[in-house]
Amino acid sequence: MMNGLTPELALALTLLLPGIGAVLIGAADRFSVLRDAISLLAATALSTMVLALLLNHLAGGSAQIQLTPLVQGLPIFLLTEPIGLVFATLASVLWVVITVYSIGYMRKNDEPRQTRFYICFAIAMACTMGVAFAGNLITLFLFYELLTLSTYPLVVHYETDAARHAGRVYLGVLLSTSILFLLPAIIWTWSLTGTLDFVKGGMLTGKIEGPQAALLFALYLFGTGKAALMPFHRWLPAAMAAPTPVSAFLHAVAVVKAGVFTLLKVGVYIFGTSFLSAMNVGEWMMWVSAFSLIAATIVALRKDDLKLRLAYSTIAQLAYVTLGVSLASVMGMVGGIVQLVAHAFGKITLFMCAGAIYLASGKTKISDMRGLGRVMPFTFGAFLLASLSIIGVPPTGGAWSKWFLMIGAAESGHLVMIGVWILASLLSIAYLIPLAARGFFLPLTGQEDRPQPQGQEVSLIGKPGLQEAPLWCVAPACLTAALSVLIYFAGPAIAGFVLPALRP
Amino acid sequence: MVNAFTSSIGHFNYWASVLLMTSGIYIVLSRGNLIKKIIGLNLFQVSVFMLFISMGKVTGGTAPILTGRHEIFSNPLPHVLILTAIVVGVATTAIGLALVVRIKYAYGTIEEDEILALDLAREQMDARAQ
Amino acid sequence: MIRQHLAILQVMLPMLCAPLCVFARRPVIAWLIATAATLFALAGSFILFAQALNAGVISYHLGGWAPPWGIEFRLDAANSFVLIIVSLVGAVCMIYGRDSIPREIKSSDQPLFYTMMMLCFSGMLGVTSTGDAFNLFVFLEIFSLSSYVLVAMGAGSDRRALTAAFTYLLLGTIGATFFVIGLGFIYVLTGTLNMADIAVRIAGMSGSGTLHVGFAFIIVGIGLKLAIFPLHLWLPNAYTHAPSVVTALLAGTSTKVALYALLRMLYTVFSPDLPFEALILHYLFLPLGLTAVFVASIIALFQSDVKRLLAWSSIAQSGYFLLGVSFANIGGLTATLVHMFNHAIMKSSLFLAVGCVVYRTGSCSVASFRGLGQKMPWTMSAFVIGGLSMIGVPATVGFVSKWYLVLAALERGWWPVAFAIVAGSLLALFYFGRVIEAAYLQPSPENSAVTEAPVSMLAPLWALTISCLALGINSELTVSTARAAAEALLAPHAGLPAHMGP
Amino acid sequence: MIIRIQNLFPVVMLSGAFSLLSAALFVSMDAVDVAFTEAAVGAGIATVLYLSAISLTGAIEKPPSGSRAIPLLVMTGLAAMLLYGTADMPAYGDANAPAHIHLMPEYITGTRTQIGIPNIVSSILASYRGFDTLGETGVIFTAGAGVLLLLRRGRPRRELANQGGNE
Repeated sequence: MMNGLTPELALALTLLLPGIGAVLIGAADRFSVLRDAISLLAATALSTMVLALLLNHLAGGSAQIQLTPLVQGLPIFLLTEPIGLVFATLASVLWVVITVYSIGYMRKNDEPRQTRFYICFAIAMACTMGVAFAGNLITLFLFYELLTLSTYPLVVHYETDAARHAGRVYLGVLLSTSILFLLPAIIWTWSLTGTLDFVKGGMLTGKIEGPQAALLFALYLFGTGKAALMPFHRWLPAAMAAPTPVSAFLHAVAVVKAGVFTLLKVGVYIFGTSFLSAMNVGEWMMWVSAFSLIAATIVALRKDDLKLRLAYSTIAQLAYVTLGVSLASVMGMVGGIVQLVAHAFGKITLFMCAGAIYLASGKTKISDMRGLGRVMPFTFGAFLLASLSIIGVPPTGGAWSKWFLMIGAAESGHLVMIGVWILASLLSIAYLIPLAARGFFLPLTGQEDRPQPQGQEVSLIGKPGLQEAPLWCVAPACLTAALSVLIYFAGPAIAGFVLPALRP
Repeated sequence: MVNAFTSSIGHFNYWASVLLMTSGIYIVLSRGNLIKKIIGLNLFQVSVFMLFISMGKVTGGTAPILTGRHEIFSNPLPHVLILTAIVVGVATTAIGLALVVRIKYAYGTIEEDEILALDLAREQMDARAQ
Repeated sequence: MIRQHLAILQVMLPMLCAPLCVFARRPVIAWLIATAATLFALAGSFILFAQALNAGVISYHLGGWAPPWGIEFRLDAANSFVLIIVSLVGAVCMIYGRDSIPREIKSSDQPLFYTMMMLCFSGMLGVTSTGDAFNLFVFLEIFSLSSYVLVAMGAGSDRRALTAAFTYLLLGTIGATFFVIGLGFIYVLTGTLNMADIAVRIAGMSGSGTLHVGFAFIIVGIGLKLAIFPLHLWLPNAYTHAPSVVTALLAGTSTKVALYALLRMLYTVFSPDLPFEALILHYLFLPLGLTAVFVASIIALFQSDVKRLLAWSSIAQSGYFLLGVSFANIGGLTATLVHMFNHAIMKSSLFLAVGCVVYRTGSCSVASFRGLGQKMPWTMSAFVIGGLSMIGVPATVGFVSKWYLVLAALERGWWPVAFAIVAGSLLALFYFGRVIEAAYLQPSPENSAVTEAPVSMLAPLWALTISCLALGINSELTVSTARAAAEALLAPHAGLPAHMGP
Repeated sequence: MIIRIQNLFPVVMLSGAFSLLSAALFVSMDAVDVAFTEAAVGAGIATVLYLSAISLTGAIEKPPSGSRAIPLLVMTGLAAMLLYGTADMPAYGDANAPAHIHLMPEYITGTRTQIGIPNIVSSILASYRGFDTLGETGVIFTAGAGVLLLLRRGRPRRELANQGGNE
């Protein structure tokens, strides 16, 4: 590693940098340019740190930090391991992107309370890093809860009645599930095994069996409310009351991803795939996930509000991962991890596009967006690419995740699930593609009473006839759309990177 | 039968104090007048003292004073405890009565139901004010 | 010399300071005396705890008369642990009181007010230290009488404090008298008043009616002071209408002292192996605890006054104590003691925060909290942290409590109870959520000129808040201490002189 | 009678009489010291306290309202429990009750040999359990200071939001 920067220091810095960033952002409250610059700087510095850790890991190194015991025998413990590194890299890179986008969006929209917004972003990022690098379950839980709390101010950003209601649902569902199910599950595991460290191959073998194991598994799955498994998904649509960058942040960078990441970690390191499949623990959770998948897809189809449709789409996409974990096969887990990455890039693009559309035209309803693609070709182009990735059409990242998941299903002999996935993918074509198609192929609604697009004067894409959102908003969306195509080529590499951790 | 009779004779002292105790508690719970409540409380305490003193009685014993003429004494320890308890009881009574006097000044009444009605009215006023 | 007599000095010094305060001409001097006494007691309790850990048991014979004939102060890890709680909260409240008390108490009344605080404080220390059951009653009365008066001092701003104090007096006296009745029954059976001696002599006895009834009366008597669920009627009004400092002190310490007395009786004097006691623990305490947690939390949801809300939350928390006790194993007892300490910290800090709000706004209705997030950022963030701790969010002491309670329930294999514990803590989310939402997400009423509370009040508040976080992140200290205390409680015959042995 | 009468004055007199009566009972149970104290404190001081409180608050009680079922229920429950508890107690005056044989002999001989005053009650009060007596003083002090604090604003006036301590 670079001289002076030991892996341990880098690991500590992944949590400290966003924290320091938050303090500095607060200090620079009066100077908005400086504040935004600090946000961007912190994000860049963090992703550099994570990349350094990734390189270090690829070179065969590792890092770990042990801090004070939270409760007796259970220290706060940070450690680098493949799945966490994948998640951390993903989140830190996307933080940069979303920060750029936020600066454009918040300035353009002249949002109130921007300083608080960036501070909460930074703190949430620190918590996300904590989740990613957690070396035991209690550390994971600690940062998981702090993440919920630090994103609450983001959800209630507008402080209206609707925002307050959304905040109540958000905090209510997330804290309830985690305290009611996840915490007992963790304490149960602790009382069974006497350790909560993430161990390769799991640690429950021989400690628990039969219906009890299934119950424990269900507690974990439902307890991770951030994974939005039905019926605990209500918080996700509710959180749409927040500004669009927040939605993108929740869906692609921090909250939702932390949820499925937790599930993957539990599946891989607490239960272990061999234990899961030997005990047939996930059997009925598989059906719950499948139900969640199909139901959310159908609900998404019926939503006219773009952000709500995307929210339900996320619920469905998360169910892919829960399903992958429940399958209890190595390839299912790999599929889940790749899905984590692919969906993040896809969904962040979709949300940024939704925000850009709103900025440029003030429109939120899908039925109003006819013909907009003609005046916003970049936005809609990015939207189309991202949609393809979510659906799983090659050559986009989504293709790999679906592929691995199907292999996983075949491996564990649950061929029905392949059918479920195919159905869900077909349905997702039905709810995503028409938007882009209408945007490009139908004429604009009522040319005569067309609202004077707000984006025109400030748009940096100066071509006449275009009414794009500011460059700061469009460029990140295009970038992530491009990246979600690039991931198609990186898919096998990611799989190869995490496989050693999964294979017993 | 005989056995039951003698045992009931043997416990009559306890029964008497139990009767007094319960009437004391009854006064506290059922009466609305605050002074009456305190009197009830006092009655309750005094009957407990009786219970204690009767526990200490030894048949044939005398007051626990070493005069040289007697060798059997009643148990002096309960006496000691009750001496302390009497003082504590009076202290409680004093504080209680002082509170009653303050309540009279503040509310103009020392009847429980009237005080409750006044408080209720006050609460409704507060609720309207918000 | 001082070290040798520390056990008694600890209690007597505040008591001797009480008359000194009467004669203090200026309130500040009374405050200085009182604060010095509490700080001394705080230092003393740490030293005593260290000594008790070293020696196992410190037995101080008052007047030189050997127990069980004379009265002894008997300090082991358990009660010196409680001493630390009491004197810590006492010291913090005293420092806080310098600015808070003048706002609520007339300056001519203040010297006597401090006298009462001192008496209350020394009464609690006495209850905790003594090894003699009747002596416990005497100190209990000193502490109770002074707390009735202290609660009544809230009458300066609301006359309802008087009726609250009166109800408290009636129920408190009935409780104390019940305790004496129970004590009488036990005395008839054992002929002794020394708690360790009673334990030895009861150990061989099996159920006679007298023993059962004596036990029941003692438990109900202490239960009234502890505000165990159906016996809690005095608590909400007393906490709501008392002056802020008094509420914080009582909420942080009085129920803890009563809880200590209960534990001492349950575990040391009687033993959980007695068949009737096991029955009571399982069939009475468990359901009562669960009912308390849920009913009181639900009532708290509907309160419009924040102090009253916190008071109901205290009743709910005493439900947790009962649950921990009812497990009747070392894990449960440790959990109870950990929670005792943690709850003292967090509940006092919450009441102190509310005190700051009262200081500035003159009201503690939820409505008066509107917009305070911006106006009183330090006070409100302390309140938020306290609230999060009550909910049991990790990195706060509340989480540590919940962790050990659930663990103890699982040790017993009581699944539904473990579940109920976390579900109950979740209710706290909803009642604190309401206040926090009002503070941060609602605009403050127009033309309100509220500013941040003075530093002299914020500093003690934040001292508690920081320890709430620090001990939540590293719980090694509290838990190992509590475990030592639990072991001391479960070893009734440890350190007894030969003539008192079993 | 104490329960029924609504004019508080005779009630106080009756309760004073009750105290005296109980003092007499104490004498018959060999507790002379207690009897003396009860007569002085219970019948004397307490009655004076009651009378002064009544003179300040008025002597007529309103007829009680509300249900009596609950108090009666509590009362019977309590009585039943106490009777159950006393049923197993040693009989009145039983010289072999554990209470009389465990520590008592030592107290008696101790008084004779170590203390040297004839009254055993006084000797225990002042020496063996001297600390209780100290505590008792504490209680009296608490009560005195408490009453002083509560009643120092002697004249009746309405106590409403009189904020502002440091005038």
